[in-house]
Amino acid sequence: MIVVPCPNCGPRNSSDLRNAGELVSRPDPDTASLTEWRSYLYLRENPAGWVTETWYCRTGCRRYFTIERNTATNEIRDSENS
Amino acid sequence: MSSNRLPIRGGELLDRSTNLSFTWNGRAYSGHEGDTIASALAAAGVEIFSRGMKYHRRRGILTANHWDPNLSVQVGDEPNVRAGSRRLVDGMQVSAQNVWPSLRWDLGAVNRLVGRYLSAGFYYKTFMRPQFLWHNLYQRVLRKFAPGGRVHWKTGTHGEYDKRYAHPDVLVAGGGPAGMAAALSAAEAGASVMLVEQEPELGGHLRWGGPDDLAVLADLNRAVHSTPGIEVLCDSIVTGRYDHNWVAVVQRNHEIAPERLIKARVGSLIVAPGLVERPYVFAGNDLPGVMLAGAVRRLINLWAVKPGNRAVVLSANSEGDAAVADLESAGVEVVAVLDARAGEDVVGARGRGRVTSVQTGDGRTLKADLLVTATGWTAPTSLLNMAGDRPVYDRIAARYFPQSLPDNVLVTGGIAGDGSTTELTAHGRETGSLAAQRALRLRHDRLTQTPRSATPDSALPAAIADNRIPLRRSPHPECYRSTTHGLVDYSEDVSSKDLIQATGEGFDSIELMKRYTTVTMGPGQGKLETVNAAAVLAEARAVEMADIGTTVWRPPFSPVSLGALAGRIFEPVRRSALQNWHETNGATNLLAGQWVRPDHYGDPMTEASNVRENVGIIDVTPLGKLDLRGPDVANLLDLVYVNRWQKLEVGRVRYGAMVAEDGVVSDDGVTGRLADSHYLMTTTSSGAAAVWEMLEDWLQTYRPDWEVHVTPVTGGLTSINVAGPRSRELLERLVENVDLSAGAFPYFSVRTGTVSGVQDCIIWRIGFTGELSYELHVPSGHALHVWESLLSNGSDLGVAPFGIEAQRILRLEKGHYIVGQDTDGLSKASTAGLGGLVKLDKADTIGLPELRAAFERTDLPVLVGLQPDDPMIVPDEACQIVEAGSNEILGRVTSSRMSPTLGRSVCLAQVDPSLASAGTAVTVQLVDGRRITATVQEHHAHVDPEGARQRV
Amino acid sequence: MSRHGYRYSAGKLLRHGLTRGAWPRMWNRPERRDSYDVVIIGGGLHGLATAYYLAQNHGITNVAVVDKGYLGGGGSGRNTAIVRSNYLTPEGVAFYDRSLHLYNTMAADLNLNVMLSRRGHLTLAHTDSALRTMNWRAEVNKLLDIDSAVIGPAEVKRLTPSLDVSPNTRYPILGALYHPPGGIVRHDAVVWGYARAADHLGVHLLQETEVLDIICDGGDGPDGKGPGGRVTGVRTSRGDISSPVVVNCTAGWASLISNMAGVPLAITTHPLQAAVTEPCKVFLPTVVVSGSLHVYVSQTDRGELVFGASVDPVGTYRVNGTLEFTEELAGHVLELMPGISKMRLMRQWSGLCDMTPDYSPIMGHTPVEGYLVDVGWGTYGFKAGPVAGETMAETIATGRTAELIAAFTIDRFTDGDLVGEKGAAAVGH
Amino acid sequence: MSELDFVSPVASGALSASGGGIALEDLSDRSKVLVRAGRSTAAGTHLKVTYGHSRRRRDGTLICGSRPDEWTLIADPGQGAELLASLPDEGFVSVVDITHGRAMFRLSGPDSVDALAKVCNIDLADDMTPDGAVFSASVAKVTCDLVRSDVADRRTYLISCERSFGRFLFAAIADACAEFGIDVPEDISMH
Repeated sequence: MIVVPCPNCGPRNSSDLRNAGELVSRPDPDTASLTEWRSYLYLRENPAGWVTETWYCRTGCRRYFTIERNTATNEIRDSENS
Repeated sequence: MSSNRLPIRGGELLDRSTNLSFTWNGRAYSGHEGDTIASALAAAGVEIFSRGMKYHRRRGILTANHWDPNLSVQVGDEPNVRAGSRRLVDGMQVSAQNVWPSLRWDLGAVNRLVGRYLSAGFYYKTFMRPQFLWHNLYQRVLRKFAPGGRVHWKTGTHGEYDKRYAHPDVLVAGGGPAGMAAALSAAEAGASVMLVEQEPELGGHLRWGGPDDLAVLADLNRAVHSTPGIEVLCDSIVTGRYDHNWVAVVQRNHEIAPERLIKARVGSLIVAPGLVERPYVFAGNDLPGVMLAGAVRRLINLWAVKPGNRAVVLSANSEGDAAVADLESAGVEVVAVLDARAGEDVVGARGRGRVTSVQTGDGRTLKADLLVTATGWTAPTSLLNMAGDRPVYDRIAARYFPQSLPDNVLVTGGIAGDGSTTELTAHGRETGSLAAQRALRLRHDRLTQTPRSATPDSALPAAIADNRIPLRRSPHPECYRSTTHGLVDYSEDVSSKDLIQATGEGFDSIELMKRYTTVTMGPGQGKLETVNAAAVLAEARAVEMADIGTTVWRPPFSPVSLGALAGRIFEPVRRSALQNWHETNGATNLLAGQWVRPDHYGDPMTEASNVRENVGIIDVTPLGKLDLRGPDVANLLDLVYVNRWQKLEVGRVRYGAMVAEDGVVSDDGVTGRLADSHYLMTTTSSGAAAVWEMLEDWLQTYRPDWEVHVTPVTGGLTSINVAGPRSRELLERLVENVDLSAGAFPYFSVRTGTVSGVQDCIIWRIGFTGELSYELHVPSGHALHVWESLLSNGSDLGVAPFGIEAQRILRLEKGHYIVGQDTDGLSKASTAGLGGLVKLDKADTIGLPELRAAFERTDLPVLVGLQPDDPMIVPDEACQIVEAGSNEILGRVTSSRMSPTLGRSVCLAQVDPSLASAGTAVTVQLVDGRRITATVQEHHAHVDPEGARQRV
Repeated sequence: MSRHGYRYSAGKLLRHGLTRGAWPRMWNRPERRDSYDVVIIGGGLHGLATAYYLAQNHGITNVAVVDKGYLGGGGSGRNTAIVRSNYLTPEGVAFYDRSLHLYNTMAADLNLNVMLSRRGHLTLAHTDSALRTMNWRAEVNKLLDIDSAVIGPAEVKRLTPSLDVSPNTRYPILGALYHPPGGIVRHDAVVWGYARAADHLGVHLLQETEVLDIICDGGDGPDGKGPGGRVTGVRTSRGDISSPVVVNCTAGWASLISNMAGVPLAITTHPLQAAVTEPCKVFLPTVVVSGSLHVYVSQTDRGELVFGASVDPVGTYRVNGTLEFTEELAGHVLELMPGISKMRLMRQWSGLCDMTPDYSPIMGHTPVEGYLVDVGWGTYGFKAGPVAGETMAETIATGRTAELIAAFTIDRFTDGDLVGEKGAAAVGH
Repeated sequence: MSELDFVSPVASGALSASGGGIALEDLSDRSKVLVRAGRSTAAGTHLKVTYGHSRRRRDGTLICGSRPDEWTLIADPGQGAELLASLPDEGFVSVVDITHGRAMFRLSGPDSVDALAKVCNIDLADDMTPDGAVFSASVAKVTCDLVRSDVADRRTYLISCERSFGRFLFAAIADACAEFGIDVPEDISMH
């Protein structure tokens, strides 16, 4: 049970949150080609190292936020995107 | 039955005023409070406690503690109880495991005769042909030989297990002198401390020491119990350390549960488990009467048990030397002391059922019934492994030491090094202070970062450097294996010879060897065996121990009952405000996700017919309901639904379908506009939570500029659907301030009014059943009143409740699809027949590119109404639609029921587009293999496709 | 000597027992060559099976299998060893049925007893929607001649008496999909069997050899990687190896290896955890799976209960396991079998799974010529190992995608034709 | 409407240990109002508490800063309409009466902290969760809003959850209290 630092609630057990995965940017749906769209849907960098990801503070503040987590060590640091 | 009980010993744990009765293999025995099962039996002269797993050789006491591989017994309905540590309780029924017909005469012992053929991995090399013999005979025989006790699965119950959370600043795993000292200094520094000791008493090895040790222990005990801020948990084991110092403790000494799991978020974890004494590998090392030095010391000093009469001691360390003194004080004749430090050795023990003679390295044969070995220590580094450490081997000290630890894990005591009691407690104190300092800094951070907490009353404590004086590493001879072969793993019956053979076969890394020979895979998980196994491998490969590494010790540190891990099983259930009424009025329940719902009240067909003919009421509270407010709600709806929402007028309701970004249909429901910037959205019951989170996601991360507040109101509004041709008549008797006439309140409208005196009820006119119907959303605290009013005021109209099953029949007659049943994980909007609804010219909507792509394809399956040509046959849901002359799959029946309205079977089905046009005959394979024909219908709806009934 | 070298038999066991003679090595530690016809990355079941079938079925023996650790140290040695073929989609069923067939004859084919136990496989249904999915699977299975049927609670109880089938539980057992040929197998032995056979056919098994890069030429991306290019070899911790064909069989690490060739994948890596209890006398005769409760359990011939669950929700490359996995597992197992609360969990571990969006693998050629993938195996790679090896070998040897894996190509994520296996595979052990 | 009885999701009355160490009561009928405000509105200033904290208004209403830009107001039964009327509505402010949507219980007494620690993973120590603290957490696997609101130095927690979970949650908390001397009636069951 790792601790996720919610920017609103402070540190919380990960069971209180939901991991929404690697941060991906959404192409303009009106103009994106299917290839671009499906890259957004399916392809992930999936690194063994630092990844910027989104969490949802489900039992706490109910806010989405991003942090950086090292997927090889589970270390967590603040995200520049947050 | 002879008595081996000694006169009173200074440090004994026994309360000799007590007399506890128990049975062992059916015979009556007794012992004292403070005895373990094993000590009570040993005191009574019992020498054999178990049989080996493979060869069924007799086994006696080896370590006399929790890790003793020979002391697993059955206690009542509890298998695999550690008789070396489990304290005796009056009335226990104890028996030997895995023996037949008895411990004394065990038929499995015939395996010894063929032992030379049962080498490592022998089963991989035979039993291959003929195959049927493997399946029908060999495997059954192998399964009969499975070791362990018996699970009483027929009579067992989950019972009263329990859990709790804890948040100590410092948790000390191990209550020996160093651990106790660490707990004291941490508490003195202001930290909250949890001190966990696996034995029922604190003290570790001091407990079986001499008067000086006992005096130190008494002082430490007094201090620990008088210092505030220390929670002492004895008879409790730290079983795991997980990421971010999430620590599991299994507490056994709590009166309300046999085992209680404590989950602790720990600031600093101090690992102080001491050391585990290692057996020595030589021929006959599993004979009863071969014991470790610690075992005889514990037996004599803690439980006043004389472990034998004539002893040979092989000693490589002070523990062995102390054992000699203890033996002598207990009246055991010490025949010889072999000093391993001086190169003396034991090469074999012989005897039948018990040691009778010992062969020494210099060729002597000594008559003895007890052979005591003191050949070194294993550092139980499990918790350190779990913290990411890979301990390294030190040749000089002949054991492993921690290498690199995270800041929040510290070690003290024997696992960190050697020293006198004074040196160990000094190291413990320094470790406790350091751990407290680090933990208090973390606590300060938590206080600062957590909005609800108090403002810290002091500044952030300064970081302090780790200036502890390390404990020394005393030289110790590398004693692993004698010149003969013996057992390395007692619980798995794996010998040094097996390991050498495995190395020769290519299993020459420790992990491969472990998997091939099963060494260290038994209940002890390598506590006694790991280092000896690595030593034998190093020997076989002629490399240094340090180059072998050890297997990674995985959690738990000590096995944990499933009951403790489960604890109280919390499986929340949700109940509508009417569920009690349903249950007292004959409803048969249905579990749907977390909701308990009425499936029917006896006869769903009649319930359905009553809706078509009169009026029925159904509790549909689980329908997800979201209150949406703000100026941008319509923009949000445009984004998340496939259709358009900007022009929905106040007082109107609209159906909407949602797809995910991949274009797959994800949810649907109706949304009504209650006021200018106030809407009520409904979702499927199962999708309610996901839709809410999804809306928040879009609002927070994609369009934070939009002003919308989403509030879930599912349980707060009890939803009652009043359906049937007489529904308006019924409601007109109860609704006060809403004109229900068709002109004033048309289909797909919403009004707010008072129902049976209950204000603020939302009423919308929709028709899932296909009948004239109104859905009431009533404040739940008054819902029962409304429900009962509907029934009491409509008895002359034939009003009756109906359940989920009747609703399913009605909606299928009407051809309404259910997301997730009639659609699946690949169904696009085109499959579900949403062509008329979807607006592809919006600039942005979820899944837009996939929506556009789906409507350009002609190969996607199509949802159709389907009727079997034989109206009495109802194909089961999921029956496949096939090519008439082959097994090629062309679709499937997604929903099917007998229609009470039509008196025939009706279905929805997903079919290949080539079969989708009305009138197409398709072949359906029934569950019993018969094939029938069915005809594709023009509409999804089988009853009233024009919708005349619901628009009256 | 057979074609696999030293032949095991009861007679040999007897002779070695009598003479106490040493057994020969199962495989060697060869010196690596500078070039091979095929380099397979990943010395687990898939990589070894691919190498074996390349040599055995196609005569291609100048093959190296490279692994950064020891053979079978990844998912092959960490899974719960369940085999079955009762999938949901016709393409899934056909594929896994071939695998089950290969498992059936494996002991004889490889001359190593892999201890296959076809003890029957039960997938429990606790809700009517789960029962509907079971029916769906059963009906598809029947059409493809797979022994699979939906049975009621009484029959479930007859097959597995320790299950609580009373109707008043929180998760009542409404029925089950029963698959008699399903069962378990000794997973490590399967790895060793393929390793031994491949080694004897001339394949080089290069352990403790880590691939640091894939060397490409002519591609759109940096260093000639990416679509349009071709593979020329691999850079390893023990030097460069040239090869016109490089196969990625690295499961949880598949993304890292594939990124080296400039081919991003529709994969996220999640741990899948498992646990085992102390041994107890055998009482559980079947493999029991509950999708709703996220648990599967079987009892080994050694008497241990082996448990698995669904993958951890948070993606990570960490394999040190979590406490909450064991807590939920125990709770769910005790919902099914309340009588075993006194059994003790002895060890937990986890492996890495390469999860795809549609719970189906990614196999065959990629936009980089000579670079093939056999990845995306999620939680079901073990049962597919033999057929994956066979079809990958065929694809490499013939240059054409084997028919059985046509649905699993990498193109489906750009064409949008995902496989509909999610319902059956999500927790479908 | 006030003449209608409010039907609580929990059928049981108050449960308490004989020694007074712990008590559990159903307060589901209390008036509860949720206020949500856009960042630029005056609601926050008006309500005077921030996320994580609570205060009692002179009229007895408990004002809880339940989430960022979100407040829950708790008052005696039947006060919903008055609460709604007492709130500012300039700017983007939403006010929702959640009286019927939330079950609410009061767990009090010196043992309440140990009972709650059995089913809730939050650090309840006095510095981390002082009197007045407001937080959300999982209690026996149900998402709850909690307030520590001591009454005359008697440690007290108000625990509220979605109404439909109410019966389960009451039973689960009562079960956790059994260790501290509460006799749980047989008709209170977690199923």
